[in-house]
Amino acid sequence: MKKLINDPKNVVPESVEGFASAHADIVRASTDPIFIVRSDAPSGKVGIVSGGGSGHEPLHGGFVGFGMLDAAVPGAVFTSPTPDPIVAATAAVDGGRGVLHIVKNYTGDVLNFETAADLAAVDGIEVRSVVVNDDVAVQDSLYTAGRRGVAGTVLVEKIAGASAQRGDSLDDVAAVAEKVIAQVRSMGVALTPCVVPHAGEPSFALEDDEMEIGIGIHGEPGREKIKLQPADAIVDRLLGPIIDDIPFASGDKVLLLVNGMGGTPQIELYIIYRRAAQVLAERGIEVTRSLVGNFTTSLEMQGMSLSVLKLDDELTELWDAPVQTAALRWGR
Amino acid sequence: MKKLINDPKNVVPESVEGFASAHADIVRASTDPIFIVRSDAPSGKVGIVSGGGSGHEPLHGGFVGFGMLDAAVPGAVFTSPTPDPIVAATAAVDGGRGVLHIVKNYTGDVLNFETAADLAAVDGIEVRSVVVNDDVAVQDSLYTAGRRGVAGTVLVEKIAGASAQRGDSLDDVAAVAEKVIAQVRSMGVALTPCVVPHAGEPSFALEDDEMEIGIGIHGEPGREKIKLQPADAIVDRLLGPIIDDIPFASGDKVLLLVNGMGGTPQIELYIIYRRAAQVLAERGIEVTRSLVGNFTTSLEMQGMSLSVLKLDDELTELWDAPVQTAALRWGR
Amino acid sequence: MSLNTDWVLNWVRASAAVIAENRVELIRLDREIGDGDHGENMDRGFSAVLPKLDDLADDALPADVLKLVATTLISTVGGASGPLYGTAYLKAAGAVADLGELDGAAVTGLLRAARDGIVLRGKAETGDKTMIDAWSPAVDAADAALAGGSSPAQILQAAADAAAAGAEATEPLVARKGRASYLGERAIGHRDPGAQSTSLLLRAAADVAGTAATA
Amino acid sequence: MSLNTDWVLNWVRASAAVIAENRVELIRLDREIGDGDHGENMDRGFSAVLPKLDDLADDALPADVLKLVATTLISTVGGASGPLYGTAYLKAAGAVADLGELDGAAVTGLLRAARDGIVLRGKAETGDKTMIDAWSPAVDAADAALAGGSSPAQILQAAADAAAAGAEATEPLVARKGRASYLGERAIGHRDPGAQSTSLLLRAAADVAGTAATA
Ligand SMILES: Nc1ncnc2c1ncn2[C@@H]1O[C@H](COP(=O)(O)OP(=O)(O)O)[C@@H](O)[C@H]1O
Ligand SMILES: Nc1ncnc2c1ncn2[C@@H]1O[C@H](COP(=O)(O)OP(=O)(O)O)[C@@H](O)[C@H]1O
Ligand SMILES: [Mg+2]
Ligand SMILES: [Mg+2]
Ligand SMILES: [Mg+2]
Ligand SMILES: [Mg+2]
Repeated sequence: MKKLINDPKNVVPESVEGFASAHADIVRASTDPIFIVRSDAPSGKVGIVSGGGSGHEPLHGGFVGFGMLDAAVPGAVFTSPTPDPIVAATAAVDGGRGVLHIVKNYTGDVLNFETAADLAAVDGIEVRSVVVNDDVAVQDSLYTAGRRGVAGTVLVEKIAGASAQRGDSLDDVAAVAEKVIAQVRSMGVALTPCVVPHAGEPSFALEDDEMEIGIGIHGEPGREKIKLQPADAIVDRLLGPIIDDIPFASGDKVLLLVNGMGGTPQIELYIIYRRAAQVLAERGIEVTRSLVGNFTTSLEMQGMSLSVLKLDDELTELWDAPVQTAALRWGR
Repeated sequence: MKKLINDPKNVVPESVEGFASAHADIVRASTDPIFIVRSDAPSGKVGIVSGGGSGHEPLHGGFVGFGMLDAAVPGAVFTSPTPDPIVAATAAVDGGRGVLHIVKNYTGDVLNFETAADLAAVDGIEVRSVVVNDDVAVQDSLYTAGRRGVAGTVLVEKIAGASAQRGDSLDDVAAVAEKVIAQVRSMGVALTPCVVPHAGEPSFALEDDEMEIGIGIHGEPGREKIKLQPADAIVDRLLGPIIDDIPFASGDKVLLLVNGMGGTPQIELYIIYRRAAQVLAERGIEVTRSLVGNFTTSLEMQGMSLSVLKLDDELTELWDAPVQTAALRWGR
Repeated sequence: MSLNTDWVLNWVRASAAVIAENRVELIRLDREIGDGDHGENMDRGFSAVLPKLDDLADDALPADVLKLVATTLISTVGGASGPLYGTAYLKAAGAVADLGELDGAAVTGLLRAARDGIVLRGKAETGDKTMIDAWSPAVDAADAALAGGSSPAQILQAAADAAAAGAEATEPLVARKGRASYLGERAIGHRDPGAQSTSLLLRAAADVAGTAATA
Repeated sequence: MSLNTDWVLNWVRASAAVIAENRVELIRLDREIGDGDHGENMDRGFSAVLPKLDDLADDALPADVLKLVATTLISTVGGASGPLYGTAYLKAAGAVADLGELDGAAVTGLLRAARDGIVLRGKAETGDKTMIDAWSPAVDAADAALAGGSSPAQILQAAADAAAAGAEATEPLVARKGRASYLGERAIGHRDPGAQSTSLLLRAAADVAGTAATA
């Protein structure tokens, strides 16, 4: 295991400390329990809290700031946070208009946020939760824990954040978030595994000519292990199930997100973007907004995911609204 | 070699095509010869062109846009571009007030930009060049090709870009760039090598418990290969030579850049930032601006570099000035 | 012979020890079909419990210890197993309420309440390849042993044996809950890490009860 | 016997072939002490030259061919070697100006002009572990052969031998120019890739001259 870390046990607290110190103009950090919060919280708007296991940076801490999240709660690497810090973060951002929890659909995240919401309610805080489940690699059926929340989460956080920032009510912010969740689909591929610091071993084994199709974001193996293919063929393979799912149709305007898993060079992400934009164009689907980079990662994993979000005027306007976070910034 | 590419020969053109398509609001691409240029070029201001081998993304294309570069010229991976595209890019951005070339100090880059400047001069374009050489790992002496230009280049491009954007003359923009070059120092470390697509083999060999100290950005081996150490010890080892070089002194205000080499997860970069900020504080050096992320990379290499730039009021103001590029954006 | 607070305390200490010993193995199992953190999660939780035992009042009841374990696991483990095991211990505490001594019926009730708590939170059924596949056979075996007139220690022994068999029996299954469910057929051939940790915890319960009984 | 345009054309074709054959080896050498692209750079350049040869006029002079090589290398190779080799061929063209046939003095002048062009651009001295360490001995050997009354083909043979020895002699050196200079002592034991490519190119020149001479 080769990592720029000190003691594996201190990875999360030390990283959060560094993050807060580097972005002191935007956030501050609570250390016990650990969470990251907007320096100007609580404000008069609806609060938005997200969180989950660490190792997906910039998700979620990198999205705390004006126009996006009010707080982020990082758990241990790839492990959902416990309820305590979620409750504390919720209390820290509640300005009296209620708090939205944006939860990725994993049993652990759902259960811990559920408990936290119950506890916050006892303290008189109105909490609504939305569960992101954009990963089409997992069939949503009685036979799974349901689709996972992956890179589409960033889009939910940005757009719900803009809704809250313009002063929408908790109901309205939750409705906007649900709309994004309903309209975004994702799927990913890994060329290499990642190494969780406390485990010290690769999360799965892959031969030099193999890749994992349909991975999640926790270094889990994917749905199938197949031979490595050229970038264009990989894109086609991921984009098919995404397009067919909602389905996206000719005439749709969409946001295309090419998300790096952490260890893939940018030069490759744009080769992927090129093909994805081509395929969508061939299907008559117009890419009107795009985002390319490392946004929802799995430590140093090489690979990427594609997300497509169907846009309408409202979502486009909220996407374009000013945002000022460590990892996403425009308009101010 | 595991890469999200098609034919290795098409890596640069396909990636540039994808980049231009993803950021059509900011840039357009010329395909023959290949360069990336602001969509609104030429303008009435001094033009700024940079370039170099590909594989360092977002450097340089990711920094084309309002308040930074007017054009970027990518060569083959880790290979300086030839003069032709540099000349074409220079002509494309010249609005009559001259063009600044920002060149990283490598024999190839210097020679090719030199030739391009000569050719552009023949076409009546006034060209000034500055050569970035911030890498303290290389002793600047008669016995080397001089210090390399590494991640400090981003700071030169941002600050010179702001100077040009506010309407400064070519002489003044060049002087500002030279001031940044005089005041920035960097040093890097690699935990893993990278694989150049056309070579297909790792750029150097490292055992599981080894790292390369004093690396450049082209997958070259560093000055010394030593045993892997904890993050804090690595920071101390890099920051010492950086601080002692200018030297930075107690009371200085600085910008601290923690630059990922491409394959290092963000969670680690902030552990590095934490320690670097601590060490500087202990020395009485005040970090007033900071930047953390993948800005000058070596494909999928794991590792990072530290850069410290001594700030004054002018440089701080130019740093803070609005910028709108694919990889760096604030104030608009 | 019935079991008292000392048994619970010993159980918790033995649990912490056996989880620490099996930390790497549980991580390995979870890496195969999950995200590789189960051993780390459980170890973090039980390591946090140990020092807190000292704060318990001298006249603490079994339920007090179980509640302490529950709240500590909930606030330190995270992931799926944190809330699930937390609920299990919380419901177990409720089942033995203010009893000072646990007879066979109480011990069996404790196990059933724990299992029911997990089902309540996690909605898993038998055969879903989760910790329930260790818990449910354990509860059934305890029921049978109780009906057969076994001692509390023997009941726990039966439960532990059944849990071990149940954990092993998860290997051929396709998962329908938890992260392993994303893997489809690829989960086949791998033991569920949560079922394995349940088996370890129940074995610890039986072992310390056995020592208590023979002591 | 003197050398003409056909010799230059054959030299260029043979150069392209030998560079393509040694592409991987030059990449390997450059990976050891540089950035691993020298073979790719040179191959890209000479591959680009080949189709352009067809566009040359039938009455093209040696200088025309050399100028074509120069401009093509400059506009396709990039890196350090592009401008350096480009300048070499450009100066070589200048040295043979409007000669149709190259005698021993002309061939020697061609080599010297090429070497001087590289020094002018790159400022390297002998012993800096660069392509100059192949070029300079080659020029000296050509001088000596010319003084000894050798034929153009023999002069090129002597130059090629000296370049090969010079390339090999870069192995124990510490580099003072180019990327290898960043490595300090660690460059010791590795051959300079540019010196090696120079040796290959001059060997090609001698080989095709030898064939021309005996034909
Ligand atoms: N819905 C559920 N019901 C019962 N047990 C579950 C459920 N989901 C997961 N588990 C158990 O939790 C274990 C995984 O725990 P752990 O690895 O600590 O958490 P996570 O899955 O969040 O990483 C699984 O092996 C399984 O036994
Ligand atoms: N200043 C110089 N003078 C002469 N030759 C040089 C100089 N700098 C580099 N070289 C030669 O160039 C070769 C490297 O070429 P190449 O790998 O194609 O370019 P780059 O170093 O830009 O990657 C070196 O092996 C060396 O022989
Ligand atoms: Mg987990
Ligand atoms: Mg190069
Ligand atoms: Mg797990
Ligand atoms: Mg090279």
